[in-house]
Amino acid sequence: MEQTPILKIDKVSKSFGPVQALRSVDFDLLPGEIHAIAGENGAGKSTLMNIIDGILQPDEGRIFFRGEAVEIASPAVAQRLGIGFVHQEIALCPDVSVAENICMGATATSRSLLMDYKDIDTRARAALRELSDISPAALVRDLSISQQQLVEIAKALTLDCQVLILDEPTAALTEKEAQILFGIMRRLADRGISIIYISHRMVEIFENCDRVSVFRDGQYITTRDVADITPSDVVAAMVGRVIDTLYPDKQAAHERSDEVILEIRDLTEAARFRNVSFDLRRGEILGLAGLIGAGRSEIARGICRLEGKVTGEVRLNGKPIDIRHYRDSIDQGIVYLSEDRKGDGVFLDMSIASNIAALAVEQVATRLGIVDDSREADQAVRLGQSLGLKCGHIRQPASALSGGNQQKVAIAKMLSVGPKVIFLDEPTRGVDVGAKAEIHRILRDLARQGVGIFVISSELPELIGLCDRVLVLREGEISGEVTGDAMTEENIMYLASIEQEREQTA
Amino acid sequence: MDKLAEPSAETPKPAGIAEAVKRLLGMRETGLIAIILVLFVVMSFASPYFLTWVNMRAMAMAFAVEGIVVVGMTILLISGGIDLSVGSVTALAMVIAGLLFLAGVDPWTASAVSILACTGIGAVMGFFVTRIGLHHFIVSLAVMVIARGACLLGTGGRPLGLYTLPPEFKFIGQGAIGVIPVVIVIFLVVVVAFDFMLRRTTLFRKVFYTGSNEKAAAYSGIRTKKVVFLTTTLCSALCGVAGVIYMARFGSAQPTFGIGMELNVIAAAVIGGASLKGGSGTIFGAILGAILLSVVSSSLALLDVSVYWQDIIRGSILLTAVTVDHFINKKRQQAA
Amino acid sequence: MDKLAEPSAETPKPAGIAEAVKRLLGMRETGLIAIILVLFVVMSFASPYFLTWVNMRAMAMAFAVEGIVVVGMTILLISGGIDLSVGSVTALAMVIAGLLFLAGVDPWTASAVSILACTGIGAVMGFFVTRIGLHHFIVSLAVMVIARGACLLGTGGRPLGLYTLPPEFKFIGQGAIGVIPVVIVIFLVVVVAFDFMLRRTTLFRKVFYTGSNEKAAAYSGIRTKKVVFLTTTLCSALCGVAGVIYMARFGSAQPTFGIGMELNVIAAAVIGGASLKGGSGTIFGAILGAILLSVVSSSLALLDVSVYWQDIIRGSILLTAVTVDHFINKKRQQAA
Amino acid sequence: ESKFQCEPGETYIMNVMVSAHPYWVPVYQGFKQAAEAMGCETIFSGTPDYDITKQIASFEQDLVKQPAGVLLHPMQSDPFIEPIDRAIDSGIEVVTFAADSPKSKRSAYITSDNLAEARFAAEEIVKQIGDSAEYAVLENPGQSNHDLRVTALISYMEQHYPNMKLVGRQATNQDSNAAYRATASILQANPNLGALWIPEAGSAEGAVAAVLEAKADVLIMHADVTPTTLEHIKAGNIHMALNPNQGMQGFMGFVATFMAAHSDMFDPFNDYKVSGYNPMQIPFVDNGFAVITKDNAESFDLNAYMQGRDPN
Ligand SMILES: Nc1ncnc2c1ncn2[C@@H]1O[C@H](COP(=O)(O)OP(=O)(O)OP(=O)(O)O)[C@@H](O)[C@H]1O
Ligand SMILES: Nc1ncnc2c1ncn2[C@@H]1O[C@H](COP(=O)(O)OP(=O)(O)OP(=O)(O)O)[C@@H](O)[C@H]1O
Ligand SMILES: [Mg+2]
Ligand SMILES: [Mg+2]
Repeated sequence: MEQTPILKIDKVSKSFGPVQALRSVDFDLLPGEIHAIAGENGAGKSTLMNIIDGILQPDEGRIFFRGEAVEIASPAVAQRLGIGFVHQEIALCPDVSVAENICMGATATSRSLLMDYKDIDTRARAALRELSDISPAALVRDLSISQQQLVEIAKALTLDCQVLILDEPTAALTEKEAQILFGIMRRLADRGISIIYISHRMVEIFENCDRVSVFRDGQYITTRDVADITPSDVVAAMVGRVIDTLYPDKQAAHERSDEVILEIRDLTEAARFRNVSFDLRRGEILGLAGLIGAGRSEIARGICRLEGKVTGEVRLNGKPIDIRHYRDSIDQGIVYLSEDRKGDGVFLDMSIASNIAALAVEQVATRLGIVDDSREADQAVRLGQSLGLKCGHIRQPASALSGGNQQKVAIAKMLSVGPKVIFLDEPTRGVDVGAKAEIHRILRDLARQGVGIFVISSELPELIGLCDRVLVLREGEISGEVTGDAMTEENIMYLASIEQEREQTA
Repeated sequence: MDKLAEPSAETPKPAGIAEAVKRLLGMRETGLIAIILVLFVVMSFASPYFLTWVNMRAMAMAFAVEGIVVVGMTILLISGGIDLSVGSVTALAMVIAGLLFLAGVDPWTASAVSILACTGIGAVMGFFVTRIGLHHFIVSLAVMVIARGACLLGTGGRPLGLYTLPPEFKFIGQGAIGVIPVVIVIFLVVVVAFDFMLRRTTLFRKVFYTGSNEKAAAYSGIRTKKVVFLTTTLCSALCGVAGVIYMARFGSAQPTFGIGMELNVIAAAVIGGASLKGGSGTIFGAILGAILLSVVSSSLALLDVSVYWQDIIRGSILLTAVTVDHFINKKRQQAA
Repeated sequence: MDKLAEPSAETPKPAGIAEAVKRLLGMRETGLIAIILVLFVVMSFASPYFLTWVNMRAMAMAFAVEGIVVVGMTILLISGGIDLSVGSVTALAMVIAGLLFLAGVDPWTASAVSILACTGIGAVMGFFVTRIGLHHFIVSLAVMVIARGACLLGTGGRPLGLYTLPPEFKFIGQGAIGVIPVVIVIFLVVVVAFDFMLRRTTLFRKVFYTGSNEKAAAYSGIRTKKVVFLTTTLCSALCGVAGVIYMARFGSAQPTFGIGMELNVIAAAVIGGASLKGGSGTIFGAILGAILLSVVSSSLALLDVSVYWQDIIRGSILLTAVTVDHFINKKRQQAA
Repeated sequence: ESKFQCEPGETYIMNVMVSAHPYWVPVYQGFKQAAEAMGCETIFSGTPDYDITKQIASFEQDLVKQPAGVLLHPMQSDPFIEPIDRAIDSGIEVVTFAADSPKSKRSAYITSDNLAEARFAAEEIVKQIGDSAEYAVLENPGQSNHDLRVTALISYMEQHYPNMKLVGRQATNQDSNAAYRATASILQANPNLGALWIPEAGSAEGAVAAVLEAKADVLIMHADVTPTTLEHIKAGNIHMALNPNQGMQGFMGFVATFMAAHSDMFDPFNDYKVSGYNPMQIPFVDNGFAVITKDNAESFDLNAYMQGRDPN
């Protein structure tokens, strides 16, 4: 089957100062295929996509579109060629309605003088219909990250494109939305549209894609038909070595203890969740599952007093604690890793070292409150290394890191205070397979050392593989708990959406 | 909440009074309108002269021309910029038109050239901001100083007496159509036109997108630099228009005109809900802000409050007004 | 690329002059220093009086006290705020201290009370910003008007003659330690102290976190509202200090002092690399910015440039300087 | 022995604040004319800003140039005491004009008599509209000569014409739009307003516009003059303007400064030799003011006056 590729990348290189993000990369995309790209964090995937979309210009190399050499000077040019792009980092206008955001590309190229709000509304509705019930009139600033991710996808779908790039679109989505997205992708591909799909989730790649290309350290490694290989082949090509176990061993029966670290009783916040009670035991990793908007993040943030007015009781090691501000929570040893990395997880224009020190600057300061640069640097190097952080040097601004590496910085920040209880909201969002396994192993080690670990994740395999016990949340209430062999995707999905099942049968 | 409404109260439908009241209450500007109404009621009890036609007319005249500049500033703020040079550029517009007129050019041509020159100044600022990458604040500060210098250089620091301006031209600034002064007619046309454009045209919607998240807008294929260039240029062009009208109104060109105007103009836009971070704001709100500031000043003068107390009262009313507006707005958003 | 390394310019190692030069070239302020040096060289050829001790002293005296306000403004800008009231609050500090002194309070106590009062004004602004949720711009604008009103009210609009201030007190403003005026000594102490604190202390580190990304700072357990409250208060407190020093220097309290000072002060900070969006800036840079502005003004006066040209030249130099600095800085970042 | 002539290169400086203000232009012309007559060099200096620290810096920079004397308009009196004294101690004579620094060692002060202006204006108002009418003032708090013109007029009225009623007093700070607004409001609140006194010309421009628009019959008088107010005087919209005699101010200012620098010409009958002060001491010179009306307005066109003259 010899087809002319719709898009061909020929020996493209790109560097950021001393960092060579892409080295003479080749890549081609056939009409109507779903082409996955895999690679570790910082392998250069997003950089290549940014070049294809005209956001960045290559230092060297050429791009062919439908066989002709093209120069993509800006996203506007890319749009005209028919390239649509769902960005890894959400890029929406917060002060503007969902509908206008979705139709922004059309507005940009529109020849008509006046806005046709009715048409915009219709088109936004059409694009959103399958994905979600988000109101087109809502302002983007009022949406949660996962909802914004859906809007970003809807936005790309309205473009009349030939090539659709999806850079980790499912990182913040739950299984349900992800499946809808895959359905849409399939249909687009059937209509002859080519899709580039970037993900760190092997299952998704193998279930939905036709071919997969692997990048490592800015170099193109190989392209294979998915049918011809196995996930571990891809991982081996990505990492350069074989990763045997994706998840660490679970808590052994003899390790199980009844000692409770964190006790939550009747936690309620008027609009968002009601009567949430659970125990977090020593040595276990507790998961929390639920659909988008079920209120999982709110519970964690409520406990840490990051937002909302929460009532209920919190006991740490048996003693009731009084937390008024997140600072108190940190002082008690309870920390929270945010799901919105860019919005509230990292300080983009500050150095990596300062980012990691942010939770407790006092730790890297003398007793007089003078920050000791070398201690700050040592801490960053130590934590960075333990998480496999990949960066030029730790005085670079965080904005110079790839998405996954920014996530590692955020995690390093949590770990810097030696917490007793950690709430992790989508902890491995955007993190590559190798690093993910590493993070899982670190979490398990921490649990063994007696740290209470509480994981919120939209990726069910991650919850099942990592956690000893999973709570399921539905519309602000705990609808059940699964452990041991009962921890299956079916059971969790069932508990997460009973209501809907009932509605459907009724 | 589920239907796609246009930004604020748009398409008027014959839906009954209840609906209209509800829509009014839902608007961003409701709080401000309420505050101004309260001020009007208080003032009409405090002074018998307040609610007279002549007083209303005088108050309107006092902010109408500056209101044109407020329009330009609001659009610029929405796009994420700011302009400190509005006062000097307005003065420069008077000076350029005045000098040309004194040199024998007919006043209409002189005005057109002057407005064009101001547009050019805006374009230069736009160039420095979008091409060189400097911040609006610092560029417009430099231009503020340069334009003031140009005013002084052109006039030797002396006001130009333009008493010989032909009556047809002075009509712009001093005449009336029926009972409505021409200045106010021009002001209303500018306000209505730009309010409409800002809400309904694709061009000006891009201003919102750019100001809200420049990157996202650029990723959507919007030429954000062009948008910013445009809003920067437009603001200066409107200063040119204002300057020419002032010239017709006062029959003179004052090189020192408009010192400190920038703070007033920005304050009006911000009181009216424009964000200094870009991405939000309305012409209607900004004009309400300008009205509020102007009514307060006029009222204090009407009541003959001691000069030494005026600033204190004015500042306090400003602070109270924005605080009250803030709470009303918060309530409104919670209710929505 | 794969290893975690510290950058070379950090940990000071005894590495010789080459290393020191390299570190200097790596600094944000290098461009500005270069521009100022060029200006100095040009000026010392242009005027035989430029490089005299008396001229240097006069230039330093002209910006030293305002420099203290620049320090406060820079810290406030870094935390994401802005303060338009600095000029009026400085004047109010003079007026309060002056009135108390005339009422028989000894000048030291009067000064302390006055600085405290300014701190209180800052706290009120901080309250409106952090608790009510208003924007710094509008709050400080209102306070600017109110404080100016208070100055007029307190003095009846006339300067207070404080000729009877005791010499020990006037020494602060007029005396010298050796050949160095006390004002400049105080200025240097303030600059060095705050520069150190801002770069090295945990407290001020939180100012950077807050300004860089307020939400992320809150999610790191930083009480961002307290931080902003603090920087807002500090800025006004430093205005109080500046006002008291001015009083000692001039032996009078002027209700109209410092009109327009805010733009000058903000410009200095911004030229020096502070971002109006918060999160970045240095005291050192801001002071260089103040020096640049001051040297340009002084030089034009020294060269007897026609007043009608001065503003044009001043604005153009400002624009050129920030453009050049921008390019030098870009080069530097690319090289890094 | 000294004559009324300069040594070659002998230089005198005139230093002002807000140096682009047109007020200084005729003053400096007078200064220059005297200097030319006496073979001296002159420099116009100061700061374009309304900023005392900048003016002090520019004054100190003037001293670096070692002039024979400086004719100074000190923006504030007390802040200049120390710089003026330092200048005089270093042998540079200082004379003040239009604003004084009385506690300093300056040797002379040339000014318009603002009290006389105010008295004249008060009498004229009473003459025109009677001694039991309503009047209002605009003002510019903080600028001493403007302040004086207003406060002196008010107290003169209170003393001599107790039936004159002050019905409006608004700060407009030389801003014509603010003056327009304030005047419009005053006219609203006081339909019987008879006269308006304005201490400077910028506000007068706005006030006239408001009065004309309201078609009110109000007598406007102001101090200083601009081309626009001049035209309004010609047209009868403004009754009269009182303009300080700027040329005389500059000319006398130069002569006084020269004399202070050449005090060796002069051996007065007093104790200066023992006490060591400059014998050339003049506490106060009144440069007088002109009354501008419809009839003589032609002579007060500054642009016409400046034709062919160098402003620097
Ligand atoms: N603006 C920038 N400045 C400096 N370096 C950058 C910049 N953007 C990316 N890089 C570097 O380029 C390399 C490739 O980054 P890229 O974002 O393409 O990785 P990625 O493959 O998308 O990783 P991830 O899976 O984490 O998203 C990384 O080493 C990153 O640090
Ligand atoms: N700032 C906000 N303003 C208004 N509604 C919000 C805000 N933040 C969250 N919500 C809403 O609250 C509900 C619960 O959100 P939450 O983020 O806790 O859900 P979640 O279970 O973590 O799901 P996900 O994070 O995947 O969206 C959602 O319906 C969300 O839209
Ligand atoms: Mg990426
Ligand atoms: Mg969530």
